[in-house]
Amino acid sequence: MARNIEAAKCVQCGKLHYPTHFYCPSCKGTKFQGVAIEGEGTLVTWTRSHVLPLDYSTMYITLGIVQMDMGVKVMGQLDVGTPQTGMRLRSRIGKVREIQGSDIKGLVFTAI
Amino acid sequence: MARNIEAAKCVQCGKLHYPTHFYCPSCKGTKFQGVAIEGEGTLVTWTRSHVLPLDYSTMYITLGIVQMDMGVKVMGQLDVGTPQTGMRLRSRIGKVREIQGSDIKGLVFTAI
Amino acid sequence: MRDVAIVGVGSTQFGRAQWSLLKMMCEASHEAIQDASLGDRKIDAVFVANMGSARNNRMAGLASALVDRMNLYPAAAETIENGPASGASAFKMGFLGVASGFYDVVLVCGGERMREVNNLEATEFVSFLSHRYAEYVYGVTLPGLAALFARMYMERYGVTNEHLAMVAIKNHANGLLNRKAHIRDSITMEGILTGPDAINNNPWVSEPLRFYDCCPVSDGSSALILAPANLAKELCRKPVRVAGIGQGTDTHAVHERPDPTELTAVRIASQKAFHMAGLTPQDIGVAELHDAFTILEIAESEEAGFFPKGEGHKALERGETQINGRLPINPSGGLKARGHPVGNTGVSQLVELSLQLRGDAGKYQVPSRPKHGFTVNFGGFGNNVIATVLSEGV
Amino acid sequence: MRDVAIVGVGSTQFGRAQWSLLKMMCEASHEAIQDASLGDRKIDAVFVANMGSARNNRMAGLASALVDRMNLYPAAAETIENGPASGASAFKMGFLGVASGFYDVVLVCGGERMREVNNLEATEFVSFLSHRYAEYVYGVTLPGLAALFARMYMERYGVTNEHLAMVAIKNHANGLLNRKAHIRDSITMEGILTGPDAINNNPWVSEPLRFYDCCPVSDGSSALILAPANLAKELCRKPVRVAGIGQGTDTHAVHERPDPTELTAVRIASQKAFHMAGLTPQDIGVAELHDAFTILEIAESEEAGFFPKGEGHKALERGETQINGRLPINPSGGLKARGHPVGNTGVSQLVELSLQLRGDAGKYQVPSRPKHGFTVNFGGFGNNVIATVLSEGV
Ligand SMILES: [Zn+2]
Ligand SMILES: [Zn+2]
Repeated sequence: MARNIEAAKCVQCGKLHYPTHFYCPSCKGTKFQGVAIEGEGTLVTWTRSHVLPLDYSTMYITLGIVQMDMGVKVMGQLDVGTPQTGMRLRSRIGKVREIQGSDIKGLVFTAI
Repeated sequence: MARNIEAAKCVQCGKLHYPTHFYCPSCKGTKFQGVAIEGEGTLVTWTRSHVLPLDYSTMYITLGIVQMDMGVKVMGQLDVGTPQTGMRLRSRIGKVREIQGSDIKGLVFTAI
Repeated sequence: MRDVAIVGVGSTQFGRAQWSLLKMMCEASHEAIQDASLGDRKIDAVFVANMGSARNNRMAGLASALVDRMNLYPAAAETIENGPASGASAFKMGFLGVASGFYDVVLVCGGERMREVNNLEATEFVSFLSHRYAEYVYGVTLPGLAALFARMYMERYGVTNEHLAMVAIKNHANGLLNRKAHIRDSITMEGILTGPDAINNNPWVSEPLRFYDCCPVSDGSSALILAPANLAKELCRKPVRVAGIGQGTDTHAVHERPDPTELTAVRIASQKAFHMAGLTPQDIGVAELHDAFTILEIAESEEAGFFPKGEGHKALERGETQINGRLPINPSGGLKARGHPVGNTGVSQLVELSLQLRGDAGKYQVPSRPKHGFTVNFGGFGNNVIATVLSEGV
Repeated sequence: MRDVAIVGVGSTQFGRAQWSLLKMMCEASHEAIQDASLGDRKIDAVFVANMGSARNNRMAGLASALVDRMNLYPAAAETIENGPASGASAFKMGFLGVASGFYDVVLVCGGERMREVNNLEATEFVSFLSHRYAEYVYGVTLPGLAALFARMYMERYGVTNEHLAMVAIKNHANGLLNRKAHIRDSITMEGILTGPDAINNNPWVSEPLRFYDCCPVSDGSSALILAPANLAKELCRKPVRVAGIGQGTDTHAVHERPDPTELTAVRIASQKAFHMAGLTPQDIGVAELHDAFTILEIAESEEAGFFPKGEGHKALERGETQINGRLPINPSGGLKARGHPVGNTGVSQLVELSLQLRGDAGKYQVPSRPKHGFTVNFGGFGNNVIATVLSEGV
């Protein structure tokens, strides 16, 4: 079972943010609770990238920004044939990259 | 036959310098003639280095600064068993390093 | 603060370097020094802009190396990195040095030699600018971030691939007039978008962006000399005053911006620069914007205040940003055609603007001889932006 | 120019980082912000000192990333690299920003996480500071350059390996009192030089330098807040004034110096700093010198003007540089024991000096409570050096 990707919830004011900040964007608090980024969301924008960093051997990767129902926007890889802005997606944790021989896990989205 | 290592001689004022500068250190001229660094010289200081950059597989390298009779001071590798400050040396061009699979040539000194 | 002026400018040919990074930087600096007719006056400090020397050229302490190569000891030497906005950052530092009275004569030199590594390594290196664990690990590159931005922008404001191509065609036409430009190719709408060979001539990089929507990977160096205004009149027939500098930062991860189609840092930087200059966008007669991607020229022209939000592409359609239009943008060819030696670009934009304000831009001189010019130098994907206003005379 | 003061300082533990580079930098910055009691006052600009993030941590635009991580938008953000003197360079930039009136409150933060790569790669990376084709290609490292320098120095001035060991022993003893120091080991002359196990405890690195003549490879971050003097009194009970900053450069290749035992850039930087401060070496009560190698502490103490050339080792013998001596040098442990996170070191020296002048250095407080302190931050192998004089109060 892969480790979750987490947003940070301010212990002081409840504001949720992602990625991590040292100070809460709302109240400057410095204590946070991890909240798993999971569930469903809506595709905000996407791209199919044909020019890739060194570590990939595929022809392209599909990337998107997703507004999660749980409250934060995230970048993730899309496992979707024909993406369309506004489509509904579900997240899972999967391998998104290999860096110096290690698998990196991250958010991968499929169509609902 | 390996390419020479060259000092620069100012066309305008004759000042010899090494390594290269864009402006002559004496007269600010910008035209230079190459002068081969070769022949004999005197050891100014030396070290035996036991902690080496990635590209070396030897246990240590011996490095020195040499005052050449032809007029410039240079750094070079010493092919000398027991170096001593003030000793006389003769230069040749040899392999001094391997960078990403290519041999780099430079000044190597032996005792006279 | 003292008034500060640009009293000399220089630049190498852009493209694939024939020389080492340092030698390129010497050539550009020498040209700027000659242009300023410094005579025996000493340079007090050197500010170098560079992004990749430690990774791509096995060199650190680049500014110290430049001082050595040019025998400028004991001049102070500093190397500044702000990704693609390194150039404007180094320029700002030089400005602060002179404005404060700490230094009199300052050399600002940008240099980048990306093509010492291959294209894949260059792309990977530039992607180090993205957010380490919220973006980079997903394999996003700068063209990828630009593509995510472009799709949103196009869908919201009705910008089409034709509009993007119009930016490229305009800037390549300008680049043809600039003998130092990296790319000197005339391109047509048919050739890159509507014709039968378009997809071969102009393949996808990161959809919806194609090859001609992205700037090339260039080597190159530019340099300029700064001096206090009172000294500038002595050193230079046509000094150019640094009227305003503004800077803004934004979230690192593009997706974290409340509205990711807004380039807040561009807006803040521009407003600050105009405020300092005591000018408005209407006063500007020429602009060099950061068109690393065609969409950025359009978006920046709006955030800077030249056109209402969502209407930059209409001004483009009307030809207002052409070299003989109301507000010529990127008469030098921009990053698209002049080239984008990453860390150098900001310096090169200011060199180009100085030439325009002096009337020395030759074949690509804006015919109106503008009195005030404007630049945007865009760091990261818009998370650190510097805008500058230059004015003719001191 | 406005007078500028340090109004807050902070620092992480030095050694092997438990956190990412950015998180370390947040910790140090947060401590400095708390120390300054800024309240709701905004930070206008962030100047970051770092040498290796692009190579060792796959990150560019580090200052922008720090602004993001700490939610300091739209603060300006700049990253400055000057090798081992990056810290003092970033500090100088922050100083110019405040002195000019362009910024009011500035955060200067140094951070380095070298130990994300192995020791060989770290050594190789630091050797990028040497001259590309006259030094680097021969396989010389920074310890190698220091060794070439040390042999000449020792032969000319009668400095012995015992003298070098005395520097190490003194600074390790000081480091034992500093809970944030990287190395907290008591060492003895017998253990590292004269005893039967000395060659095992203290092997050759680059003859005549041994393991304990060289500083460790450290991770760590330090930060400080700058403000104009008038504001400083509001923000801080014990502000420290930036009295003088001087910088000098020298030939890149060590062998090209007419007399390679002279550290001309240290001499010039020190003279300029004293001149600006209106003080002399006799006014200084505490110094943090750049002892990346033991020989450098001795040589810098002479070039800075504290002792005649060739007599620094005699002052050391007499105990004058001990924490309770006439001129305590490196009471914090110096680079030798406190550690040397390369790009951060200059900031950390200024943080230590501030603590001394405020009387806040705790167990390693210099008992005389000096009014004026001095630092040397040594870039490359002495080709770009910054000296700073700080004074108690504003
Ligand atoms: Zn909160
Ligand atoms: Zn000459």
